[in-house]
Amino acid sequence: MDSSAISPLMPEGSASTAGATPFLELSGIHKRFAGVHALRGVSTTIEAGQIYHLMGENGSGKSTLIKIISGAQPADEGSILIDGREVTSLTPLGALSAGIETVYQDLSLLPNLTVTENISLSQQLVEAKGRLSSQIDRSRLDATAVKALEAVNLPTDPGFRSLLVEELPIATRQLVAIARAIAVKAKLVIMDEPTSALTKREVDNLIDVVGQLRESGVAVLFVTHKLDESKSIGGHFIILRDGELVKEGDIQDHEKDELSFWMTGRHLDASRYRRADIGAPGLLEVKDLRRRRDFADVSFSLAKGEILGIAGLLDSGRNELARALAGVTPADGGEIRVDGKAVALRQPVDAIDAGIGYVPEDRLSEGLFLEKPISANIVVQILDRIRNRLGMINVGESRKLSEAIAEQLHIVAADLKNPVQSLSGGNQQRVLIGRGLATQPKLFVLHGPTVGVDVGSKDTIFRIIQKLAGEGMGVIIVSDDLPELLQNCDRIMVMRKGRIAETFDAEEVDEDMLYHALASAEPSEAGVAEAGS
Amino acid sequence: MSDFVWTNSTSEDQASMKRIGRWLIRNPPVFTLILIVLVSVTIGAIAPEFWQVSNIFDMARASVVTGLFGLGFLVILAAGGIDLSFTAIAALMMYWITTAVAASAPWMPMPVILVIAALGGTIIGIGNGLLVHYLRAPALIVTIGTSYVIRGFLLTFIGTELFVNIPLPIEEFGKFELWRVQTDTGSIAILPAYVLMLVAAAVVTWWILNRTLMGRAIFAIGGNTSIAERLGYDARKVQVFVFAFSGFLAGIAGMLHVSANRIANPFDLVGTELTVIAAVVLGGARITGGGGSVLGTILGVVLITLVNNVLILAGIPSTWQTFVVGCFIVLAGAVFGTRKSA
Amino acid sequence: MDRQLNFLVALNALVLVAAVAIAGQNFINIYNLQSMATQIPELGLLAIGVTLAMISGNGGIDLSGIAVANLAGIVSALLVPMMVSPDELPMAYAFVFAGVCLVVGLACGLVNGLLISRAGLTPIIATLGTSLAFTGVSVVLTNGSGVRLGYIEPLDNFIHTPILGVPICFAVFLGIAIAIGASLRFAPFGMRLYMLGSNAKAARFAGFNQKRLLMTAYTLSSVLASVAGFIIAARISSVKWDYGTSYVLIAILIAVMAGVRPTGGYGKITCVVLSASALQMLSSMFNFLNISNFFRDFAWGLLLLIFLAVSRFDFRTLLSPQTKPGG
Amino acid sequence: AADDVQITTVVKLAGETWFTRMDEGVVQYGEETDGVTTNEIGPGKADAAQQVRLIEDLIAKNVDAIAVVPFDPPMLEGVLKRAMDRGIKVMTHEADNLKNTQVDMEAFDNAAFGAHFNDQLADCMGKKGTWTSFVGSLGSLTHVQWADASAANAAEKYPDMKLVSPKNESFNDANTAYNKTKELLKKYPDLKGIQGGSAVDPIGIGRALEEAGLVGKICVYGIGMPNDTSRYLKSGAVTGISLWDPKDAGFVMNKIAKMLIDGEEFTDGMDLGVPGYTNMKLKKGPGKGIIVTGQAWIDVNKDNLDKYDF
Ligand SMILES: Nc1ncnc2c1ncn2[C@@H]1O[C@H](COP(=O)(O)OP(=O)(O)OP(=O)(O)O)[C@@H](O)[C@H]1O
Ligand SMILES: Nc1ncnc2c1ncn2[C@@H]1O[C@H](COP(=O)(O)OP(=O)(O)OP(=O)(O)O)[C@@H](O)[C@H]1O
Ligand SMILES: [Mg+2]
Ligand SMILES: [Mg+2]
Repeated sequence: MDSSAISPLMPEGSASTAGATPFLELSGIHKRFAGVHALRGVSTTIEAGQIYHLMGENGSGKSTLIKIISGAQPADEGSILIDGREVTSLTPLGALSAGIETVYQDLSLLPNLTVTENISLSQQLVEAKGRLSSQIDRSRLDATAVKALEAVNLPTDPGFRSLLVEELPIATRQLVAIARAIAVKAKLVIMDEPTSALTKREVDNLIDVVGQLRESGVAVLFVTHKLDESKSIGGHFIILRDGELVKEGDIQDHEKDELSFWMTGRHLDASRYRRADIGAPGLLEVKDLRRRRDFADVSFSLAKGEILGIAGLLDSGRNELARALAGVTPADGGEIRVDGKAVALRQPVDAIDAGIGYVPEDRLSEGLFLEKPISANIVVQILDRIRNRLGMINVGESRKLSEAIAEQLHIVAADLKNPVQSLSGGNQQRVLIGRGLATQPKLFVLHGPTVGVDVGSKDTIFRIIQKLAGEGMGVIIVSDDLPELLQNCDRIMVMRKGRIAETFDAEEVDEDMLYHALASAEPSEAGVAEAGS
Repeated sequence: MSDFVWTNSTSEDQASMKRIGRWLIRNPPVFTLILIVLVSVTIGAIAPEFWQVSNIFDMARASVVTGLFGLGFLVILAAGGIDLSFTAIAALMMYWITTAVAASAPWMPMPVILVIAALGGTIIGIGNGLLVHYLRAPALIVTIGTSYVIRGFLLTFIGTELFVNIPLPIEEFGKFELWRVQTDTGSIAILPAYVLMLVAAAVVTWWILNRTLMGRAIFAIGGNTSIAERLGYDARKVQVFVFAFSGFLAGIAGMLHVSANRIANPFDLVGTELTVIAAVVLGGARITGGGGSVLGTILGVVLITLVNNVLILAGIPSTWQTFVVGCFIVLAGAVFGTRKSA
Repeated sequence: MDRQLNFLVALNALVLVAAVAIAGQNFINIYNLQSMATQIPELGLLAIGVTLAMISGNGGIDLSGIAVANLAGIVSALLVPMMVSPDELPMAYAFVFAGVCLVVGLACGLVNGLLISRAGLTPIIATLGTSLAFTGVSVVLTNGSGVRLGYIEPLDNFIHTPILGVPICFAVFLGIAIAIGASLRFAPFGMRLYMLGSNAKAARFAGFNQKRLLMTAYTLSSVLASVAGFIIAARISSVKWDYGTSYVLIAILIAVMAGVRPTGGYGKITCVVLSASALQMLSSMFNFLNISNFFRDFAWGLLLLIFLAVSRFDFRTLLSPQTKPGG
Repeated sequence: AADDVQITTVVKLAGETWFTRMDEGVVQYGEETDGVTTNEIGPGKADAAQQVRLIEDLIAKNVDAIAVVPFDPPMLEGVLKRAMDRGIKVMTHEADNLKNTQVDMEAFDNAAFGAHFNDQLADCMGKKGTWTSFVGSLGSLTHVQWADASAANAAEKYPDMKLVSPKNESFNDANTAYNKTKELLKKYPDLKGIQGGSAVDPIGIGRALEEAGLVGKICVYGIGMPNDTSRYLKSGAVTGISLWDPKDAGFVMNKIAKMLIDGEEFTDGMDLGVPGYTNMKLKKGPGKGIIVTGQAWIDVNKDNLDKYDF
């Protein structure tokens, strides 16, 4: 993305508002939870037609701040001014009617309602001031939806509009959520990590739409961990650290390492970690692996101590391939050999038995048992190995093991008996890696290992990956975070349309080349549907 | 942009299969209707008396109370809750009001009595809703609690005896005829006017669910409470409303029960909850909340009434009744089983 | 979450003291204690079944317990006399009776388990349906009447002859409760079940055999119900399809009072046993005081609501000031 | 007083009209008799399990005597045996198949009562036509005995009476009786007579006939409570009811229990001092106990209805 495409400085639109009162003014916002002082006097302003990036480490208070702005949680102290007027006790409805639309990570869509209803109901709810006894204006509902859908380049026919949101793919839902923001004529659209579930191309489309929003005078506030993306979008940054606003400014004026220094308070090395030290080949041999409608003709191999990256767009089959290697959604055909031995991965436990560890993509829903103890989360896959003669879990061994893992992975926790939800995102991710590690795998499939993890934690996780590879483990990283792949891998495979399109030596490729390879239309248009069947 | 467009990339055949499948899933009453037709045709073939007008009238009459309960339960279910207390509310209203009216105001006209019963039911319903909201416990558990309390209150403090001295207006209301047919055997078949109450309740429920913001809010809360709250829907209002509405209908159902039966038995009604739940589920409502329709519920009620009322006609020993209903529920569960594979 | 345990222990003690104070010494004479002990197992077993279903999550519940118990008793009562004569070989009769009960429980449990784990039915629907279906089978088999077993000494001894002061059936119940409690707490099965209940998707990704876990939980629940069926048959020496129609709700009440989380992932058998005993003592106390059964229902409901309300507040500070938050 | 002997009467279902009336007799006996405290309890739901539990607790409480009207007699065998083992006196009512009881009291001979129904019905129907019978449930022993005796009586004396669909279960619920009657009318349009089983059956049957415009065209007899059934008796939808007064039964039950406590002897033809129970027939029961039978039935119809206020 060329940063000049969307200029951070508003030539005309902002001129009218620049001198006037800003849309939103926060001053001295404090928020405390039991034992945590999540926000410590945050003050900032949001102006119409501007783009903002709210950044900070896990637990720095980003989500809390946007919850306060959107009325989901009250602030303990401080004042909020909207259009120059102070608002006391902001409710979700109040925020909405003031023109603040928030797209949380789950997109805040109602799965069992139709596209039309999801887009247009909010508008009527706001107009009715939340009075539920009001009647719905059906025809206006449709008209609003059509206009909003047009604006985000989605189909407008009744067939599409009457689909339930739960029937839509994730990228489409994202656009529906934005369409809703358009429908309520939002003045500020907040998006909490909107791109973590999207691929590059979908992100580009999103950015397009956001650009249009901004041009029509809407302010956009992103919460994000992706510095590169933020830089390519442009705009202002707001950095939180430990609940304090440490820095704000124009994102183009500062380098990435500067930004991450403000976030973490330390300097991080962004150069390539990898000291290629590849061992014996043939740890993993994959041949002609296929899964109907998802991928086909996938063949590759992995050596001991090698780190292989798999990149691809969301519909490229990379996620399905990763899950097939983990036995979660098994392949239909082809061959997988580990250490020369053919293995059939029909369910996750087969993969574990074959020595394949897996860290799922979505740690909250697919990975962690949030209210269960950290230690239980770590040993949960090896329960059969730590049984005593009575068939019961050996408590002592379980504790020893999880303590060892926590130490090895620098998991910072007061007590391993605490529920895993008491940890920050980065630590939670390390618990997941630790769980995989506990199975003593020969190779590790890391599926989006640093999604939603801040730069500081990312660094720690990268070091862990390198160390594991150094000890002879094979690692596969499936990710759409290209810098992450470039920083860590020996080879990078790019998937397109369910096939492996190209394979690069990581030393000889850069981000641009990878982007190009991802988005290219070649080669086979033949589609996987028939190839797989 | 084409990647963001919802496309159906499967072949023609699969597409149409998928469409039919999705259509069925989105229109569960069709399945209920099929079952009704199947049962009717089978029984009609075995016992031609089935098609008598009087039988149809009897079915309609027998559907009223279950239907009112079912509509109330549907609305609660759509909002993601479950209610086990509606029969207790109905029994309390029925018995309390009937005995009180008989004792002190036997002249009171039925519309007034109905309004009082509906109000009483609504008040208890509001209590239910507030408890469910503020105790933050599953509605199933809370309403088990309130049903014990309500019923215990009725039987401890109001009375336990069969009451037959029904005030005239109540009795007259139940006798009011909509339609009378003379059968060839010399007996008469009457369609009582109170079946219109069910029709009216169905229309009102449909209107609320589909034409008001409350209706959408109910489905929103039932689909995902925390998201709906974030979007500005007031979960407390919705919860209080659905329980109040269910109580409202239960109060009316209780009075209709007395009116139709001309006796007030405080032990009546309680125990029919599972039948009502079965009816609503057979009508295709999602037991997990956020789905369901008025039409489906009415069809479900008809199906249950059918099974409960025609076994003697078909020459099936009534001992089979429970078994048949159980199997239907399992079948419905399997057909509508929308439990997402985790 | 040990406060649940503290609370229940306190509740038991409170009820006991209150009962002795109001109803007199007779309440704690050995006969009444034994009598209460013989009454706990049937409801206790059903409540443990409900607990297992609830722990497994995803709206887990088992409404079919008493239906399974009655069916097990009825099938045995009809079948076993054809195989073994109760007069000539009473001991063999008792064992075959128990065996047939368990087999029926197992079969019913497999039906429930299959419907829920394989056919993907919501537990509440599946068990509502099967509970009617099982009851229906019972009705059809007996034509709606009760079946009398007559006096069979080993069966009667099983319920009423105490060993070291403890009725055998209660000892068996405790044994079962301990075994299940231990396997929930210490065996991989239990840990997996809790995990499944707290996040089903993560459980699948972590390689649990979800279907087998659900299958096991629901089958176990029905097998426990069939044990309850055996105890019922032995206790009242007859069986009938509509015995204990009120048990469905009471079993849920016991589980909820025990702090079992209806949304899954949490529940302790110790608490379930204590909750069952508290309810039993309360119920006996009311009977001692000639308090009407209707008032008892009223009190039950109120108790449940009060308990739900109380559990909304943090009692840790009151009960055990030292307990660390989150511990 | 505290050292009174305690007699507790356990009924099928607390609060039901029938048993509320019985309670009057129970209370009256306690008040009239020195040294005796009486009370009546019953489960809140018609559920054998709860009745068993109530008796368990009475045993623990160690009352002196228990008088039971079993919901389902065989279900109580075990618990009543235990009561007797503990030295508690046990008497029952409406349970002449129960083994574990010392005395079972029947208000009258059930077979004769059933035959009496049938004779009345035959009279009304002109000794011919289709008829049917109800029972509370197939488990209710006396109901089944009446229905069977009545059928036997008809088979013997009235060859032109045709019994169809015998022993329909009303589950002691007037509405079920109502619905079943309507179904029966559809199935058997030529129905001429109906015999009720449980005390609420005539109410349901009467309403069904009123609605179908068949009042006076079909004869209805059964047991019932005068007040509950009065309107249908007056309208003619129910031809007549027969019953025994639960109040007297309650009184007599407690009197028998007291006799057991005092170790008095039961003799054939003894007089219990209540009309209808003045010449008790005595016979051996199925177990070790005895069955004592009175002649306490009364027939109520439109004409003598005013004499009974309960
Ligand atoms: N509801 C809550 N109760 C208690 N503590 C909370 C709650 N919500 C947030 N916190 C705490 O407040 C702090 C700020 O959390 P917040 O969610 O705002 O961080 P964040 O910047 O969004 O982190 P991430 O990058 O992981 O999204 C953290 O320490 C967190 O543990
Ligand atoms: N109710 C809560 N009680 C305690 N801590 C909480 C609560 N809600 C959130 N937190 C903590 O706040 C932090 C941020 O939570 P949040 O919900 O924002 O997830 P997240 O870290 O942002 O995940 P992601 O980075 O993937 O978006 C986490 O450390 C989490 O444990
Ligand atoms: Mg956050
Ligand atoms: Mg976040």
